[in-house]
Amino acid sequence: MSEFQAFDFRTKFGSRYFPSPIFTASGCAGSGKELSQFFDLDELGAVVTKSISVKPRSGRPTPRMAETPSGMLNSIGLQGPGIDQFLEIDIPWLQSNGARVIVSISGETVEEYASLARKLRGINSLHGIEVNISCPNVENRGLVFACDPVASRAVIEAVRRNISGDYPIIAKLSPDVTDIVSIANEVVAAGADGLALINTVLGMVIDVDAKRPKLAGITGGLSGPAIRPIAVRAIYQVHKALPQIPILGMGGVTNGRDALEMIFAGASGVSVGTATFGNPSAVIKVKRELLEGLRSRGFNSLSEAIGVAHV
Amino acid sequence: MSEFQAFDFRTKFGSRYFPSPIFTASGCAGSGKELSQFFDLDELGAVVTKSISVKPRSGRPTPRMAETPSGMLNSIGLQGPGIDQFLEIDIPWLQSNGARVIVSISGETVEEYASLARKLRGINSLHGIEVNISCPNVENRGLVFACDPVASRAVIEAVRRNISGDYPIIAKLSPDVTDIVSIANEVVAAGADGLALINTVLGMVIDVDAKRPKLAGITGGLSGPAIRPIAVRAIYQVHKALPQIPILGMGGVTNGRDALEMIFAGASGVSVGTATFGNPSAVIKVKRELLEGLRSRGFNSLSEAIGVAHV
Amino acid sequence: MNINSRAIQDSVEVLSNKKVGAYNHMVFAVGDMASHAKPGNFVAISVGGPSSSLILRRAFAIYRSSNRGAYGGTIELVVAAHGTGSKWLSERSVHERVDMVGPLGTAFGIPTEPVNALLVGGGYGSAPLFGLAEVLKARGCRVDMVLGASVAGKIYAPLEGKRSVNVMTLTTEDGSAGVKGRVTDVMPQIIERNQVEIIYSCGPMAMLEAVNQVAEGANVLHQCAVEESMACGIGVCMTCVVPMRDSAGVIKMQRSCIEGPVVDGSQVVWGSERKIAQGTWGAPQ
Amino acid sequence: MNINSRAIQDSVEVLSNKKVGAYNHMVFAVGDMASHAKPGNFVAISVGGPSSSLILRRAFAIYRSSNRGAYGGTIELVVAAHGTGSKWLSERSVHERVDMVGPLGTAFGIPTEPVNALLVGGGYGSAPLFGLAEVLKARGCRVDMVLGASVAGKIYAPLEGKRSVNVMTLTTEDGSAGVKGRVTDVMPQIIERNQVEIIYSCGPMAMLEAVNQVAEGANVLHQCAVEESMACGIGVCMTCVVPMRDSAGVIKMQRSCIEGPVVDGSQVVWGSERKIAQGTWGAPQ
Ligand SMILES: Cc1cc2nc3c(=O)[nH]c(=O)nc-3n(C[C@H](O)[C@H](O)[C@H](O)COP(=O)(O)OP(=O)(O)OC[C@H]3O[C@@H](n4cnc5c(N)ncnc54)[C@H](O)[C@@H]3O)c2cc1C
Ligand SMILES: Cc1cc2nc3c(=O)[nH]c(=O)nc-3n(C[C@H](O)[C@H](O)[C@H](O)COP(=O)(O)OP(=O)(O)OC[C@H]3O[C@@H](n4cnc5c(N)ncnc54)[C@H](O)[C@@H]3O)c2cc1C
Ligand SMILES: Cc1cc2nc3c(=O)[nH]c(=O)nc-3n(C[C@H](O)[C@H](O)[C@H](O)COP(=O)(O)O)c2cc1C
Ligand SMILES: Cc1cc2nc3c(=O)[nH]c(=O)nc-3n(C[C@H](O)[C@H](O)[C@H](O)COP(=O)(O)O)c2cc1C
Ligand code: FES
Ligand code: FES
Repeated sequence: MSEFQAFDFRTKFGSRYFPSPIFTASGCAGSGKELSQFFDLDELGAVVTKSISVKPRSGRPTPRMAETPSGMLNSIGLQGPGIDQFLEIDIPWLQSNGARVIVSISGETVEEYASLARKLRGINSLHGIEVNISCPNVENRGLVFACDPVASRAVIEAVRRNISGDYPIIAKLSPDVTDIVSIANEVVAAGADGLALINTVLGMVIDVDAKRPKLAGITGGLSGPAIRPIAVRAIYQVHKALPQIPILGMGGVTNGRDALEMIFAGASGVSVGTATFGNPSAVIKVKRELLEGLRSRGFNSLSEAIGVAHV
Repeated sequence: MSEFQAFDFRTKFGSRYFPSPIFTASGCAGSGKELSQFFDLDELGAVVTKSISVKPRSGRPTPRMAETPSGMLNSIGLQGPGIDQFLEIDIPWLQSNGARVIVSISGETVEEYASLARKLRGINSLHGIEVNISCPNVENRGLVFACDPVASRAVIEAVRRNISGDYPIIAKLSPDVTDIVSIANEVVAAGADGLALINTVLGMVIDVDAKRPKLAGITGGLSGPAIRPIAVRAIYQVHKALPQIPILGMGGVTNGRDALEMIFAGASGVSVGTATFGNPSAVIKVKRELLEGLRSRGFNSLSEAIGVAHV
Repeated sequence: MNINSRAIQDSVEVLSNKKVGAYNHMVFAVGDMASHAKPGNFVAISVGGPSSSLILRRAFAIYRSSNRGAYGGTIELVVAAHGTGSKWLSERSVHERVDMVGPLGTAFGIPTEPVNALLVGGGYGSAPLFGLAEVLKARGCRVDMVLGASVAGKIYAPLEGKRSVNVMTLTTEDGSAGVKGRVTDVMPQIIERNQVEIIYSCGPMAMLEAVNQVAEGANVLHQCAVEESMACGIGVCMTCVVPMRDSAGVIKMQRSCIEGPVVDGSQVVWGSERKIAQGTWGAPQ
Repeated sequence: MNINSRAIQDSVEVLSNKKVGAYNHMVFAVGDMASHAKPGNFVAISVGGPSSSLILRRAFAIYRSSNRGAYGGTIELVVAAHGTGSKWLSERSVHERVDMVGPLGTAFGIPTEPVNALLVGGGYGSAPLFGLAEVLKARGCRVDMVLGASVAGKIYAPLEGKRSVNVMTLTTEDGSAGVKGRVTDVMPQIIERNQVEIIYSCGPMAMLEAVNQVAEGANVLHQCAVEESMACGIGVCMTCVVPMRDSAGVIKMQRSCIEGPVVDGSQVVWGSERKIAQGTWGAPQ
């Protein structure tokens, strides 16, 4: 293994190339500023922003988090300033600091997703949209979009219709479904260029002293190493069914070995979320160790390694 | 808290009472003999046997397990001697050693479940049947029964039809579904007296050196503390929807605090599985610590504590 | 915006670990990290070792920091063994290393003129107040201190810390040390007698809220270090929020790790745990 | 059935921990647990400390055990720092305690008459063979030993262990110690020269399979200690199975933790990792 041998670390989602496959995970990198104290943002393949809504959101009351064995629950509730302030302040800051940006969007109705897409349509310097469909659909008894193939499809169709054809759309799926492959099929048919797998797993912790749910929001999303086997399984299943669709893998990635696992299972890129909370420079560590891991196994490019665990 | 004050630790599933609410989990206590070296089996509320099939099963090839962060994957594949040898050897041994026995059954067709129920019908000394419906349905493209409300219902109906009316039936559900409450509703409507929540979560580990799935069976069931937040959530959701149906909670219970969490979420009993692998006397530890935990919080009986976290 | 611009992540050595009452006083060789630490800042430490199931850092207020000395920069903490993670930390031996990020968060604001200050601490909440007392004293302030706890052993008030304090008053709920009662029982007198112009506080949220009431009643400025559960400590996760009124009076959920922990007590919307305060920006309709 | 009827779970103290080549030789004060330990048995140890994310025990063959001595019963292990858990174990200091269950599993069968025995070990697989050699020697057997590894540092062959061995032969794949090659390269000669009547082996599965071929070729009995991934070590999980022919010739998946680790080499269905051997009882149709 020569240090000097060129390694092609690039990856591609839709029409966009990224110099490396390690991204932040939505909601786990603040506005980008906070991490830029620890490393340069252009070292990342891309920054995936926290999911932004049409209007400002206060998010949920506290407590918003509970640590669990090798994981954590969160119920942030998509706190954020709304798309207008976000486009005015956050995006320009990120881009002027060298970050490639994928904007994550979230809505409560199909029309909200459509309107977010329209707001983003003009900004060609973005590297893509990640559509977070793990949100309650107010028009259907609060049933999460991502749990319903019809609603999932409707959201992605609406986003595709309202944005130019070559704008990369990555649909982010929930693992809390009976059959993730069928949801994947729907959103790809509706125009998604890529899939982000997985969002958090619905969980809960009881405070045994207060005798009530620990989180004010009662349930929360489980993330971190605890869910990695679930994420790897989802990536493997979906890559098997849709080998040509690039997958952004995530769920408990903490080091290069974990990223390798996802790449071998079929991911074209890997997002690092919760690991950043334990280690501010986790994303850089994962990137460095993944590169080493691929080289030491004789790969010359990332693309050669994608999905090699399939038999 | 007086050491001497009587505490009513009993629990009930269907028509049967159990002196304490801590059971083993199916597939995690061998034949019972192996654990009897470490404690007396009558200290347990009940022994839940490994799932038994109509015919002998070799189970899956090795490797059958992979440790994961705060959890493990297994793909045993229901290795066992088949119901006849089981009834001849295992059950008599357990009963002669003071164990209350709940027999877990598994099948590949609805008719197999029915035939297992017929075999058990005569044995009135049993304390119940746990119906493991997390098995592939060979009559429906291998789709797991527990993932399909119609098939789940058919299995429980078949078991109920083939066994006496007061024989406690506990239906064991999979968390790998979009809506666990709807499955719970179906199996209760079909005649289940109680629900066991949860079976393992489908997961996978890639061996990054061999570049293939670690398990010979490719995917496996995730168990242990990692999945506890998922189990607590499932118990809470189902108890909210069906407060009168007793729940046998399980998934990552390692100590008394974890058992309290499940009881407060709505469980009437708690099974200890994977924790036994790390600590042969885990079941006894959980029982002792649960009792202490309930007493120190001012409860006089188990039943007072069930579901208190509901607001 | 100036976000933790001095924060460093480093593997730091335990120089000393001594049991003091209910707490462990721990000293770490932190090199440069000490240079920019100010009273009120905190550090975040990884706990549980290499194969830990505890994936989040634990936050500890900086008790003292020093740039010089035999070991270069040092940071001192006062650690209560509360749960698994802090217990693990309190059991570290001399020469072991822990992974630390710091200094983090906002610091206590220091008045430009000499003023009469009252420092109020609950339990290990006294920790950051001694460094603050030194700075205030150096600026010519009068510094009074009230420390409270449930029992005597839970008051952290080392001798060397008292040097910069004019009068120290202790309260315990069981009367085992000082005045029987709570900090807020003795505050009004002290405020009046010493013409206190600013109150600094650190301790449990319920205490801070009570202190804030006294401060508002007496019309005295109040800076407090809040304590919310933190997943990241560096501003990226949004778990640690506290509802605060901004200058325009709008209530926003502010991150206590980065817009805090030291905040203006009058801006906090107190008592809003487990609910969204009415009128909060972006509250669900 | 006699299932681990002597097994005890206990918190045991590390008495000594010394680096020997690629391994750590560790001694534990285990009290009664030592009384029933026989060559071939193993122990299962919890790893990673109180907040460990490693939930399963790690298995280690008993290198030596003793009932008497200054510290009461002791058990000695030879630990290779392979992954996170064994590395953690190898880093324990004297006086630390670990949670141990043992003795577990089957032991090597001891012939009732004096015989010529050949003991074959790979890497740390030599560990249980020295205790076995002592027992065999005491029964008047001739004991030859072949130890192999990839490199010299991975051969564990302490001086005191050799006392009971007539002739010790080493093989390394790189030739850095003893004969360049594998254990199976030197076995046939030794078997012939010394009229070996029984072979005992312990090491990686691939080596055991090769040893078994030599044994079958020479028509010599072969007992081997197999090594499968174990979740529980006490027979309750069914993860550690190895396909074995029973007396009626039926292939069954047998638990290597309880029906093993020591098994009759001729009964093992070799090379059946990742597949169910044809004809296995209850195999999927
Ligand atoms: C800004 C700040 C300064 C602090 N300064 C000190 C100090 O100087 N000395 C000291 O002993 N403690 C201090 N604490 C509290 C300390 O962080 C907690 O006691 C510790 O995190 C508990 O971890 P654990 O694993 O022992 O407990 P567990 O209860 O097992 O922790 C579980 C989770 O909840 C979080 N958590 C639990 N209690 C608290 C708490 N009170 N505050 C914040 N998060 C909590 C933990 O970080 C962890 O993520 C401070 C907290 C904050 C936010
Ligand atoms: C009967 C028996 C006797 C053994 N005797 C010794 C001995 O004397 N000295 C010694 O150094 N090692 C011995 N081993 C191997 C030792 O158990 C493993 O090296 C150790 O479990 C690896 O754990 P880890 O956390 O370091 O590695 P990891 O690879 O991180 O372990 C992950 C999981 O896989 C299992 N695992 C990994 N490798 C093995 C293996 N080779 N065998 C069984 N399980 C494995 C672990 O138990 C754990 O559950 C023995 C194993 C068995 C089954
Ligand atoms: C605190 C927190 C906030 C999150 N916010 C979002 C979000 O706004 N949008 C989204 O799509 N996913 C969100 N996620 C999910 C992550 O992007 C990621 O899918 C998940 O946490 C699994 O990855 P991890 O284990 O690396 O964190 C959030 C996760 C956490 C822990
Ligand atoms: C090795 C192993 C074997 C299992 N076998 C069965 C089984 O035969 N039938 C069944 O219903 N569940 C089986 N389970 C699932 C457990 O009964 C339990 O539902 C699950 O492991 C969650 O509990 P735990 O985290 O305490 O182990 C098995 C689990 C493990 C780890
Ligand atoms: S702790 Fe993460 S934002 Fe404050
Ligand atoms: S390791 Fe569990 S049965 Fe052998």
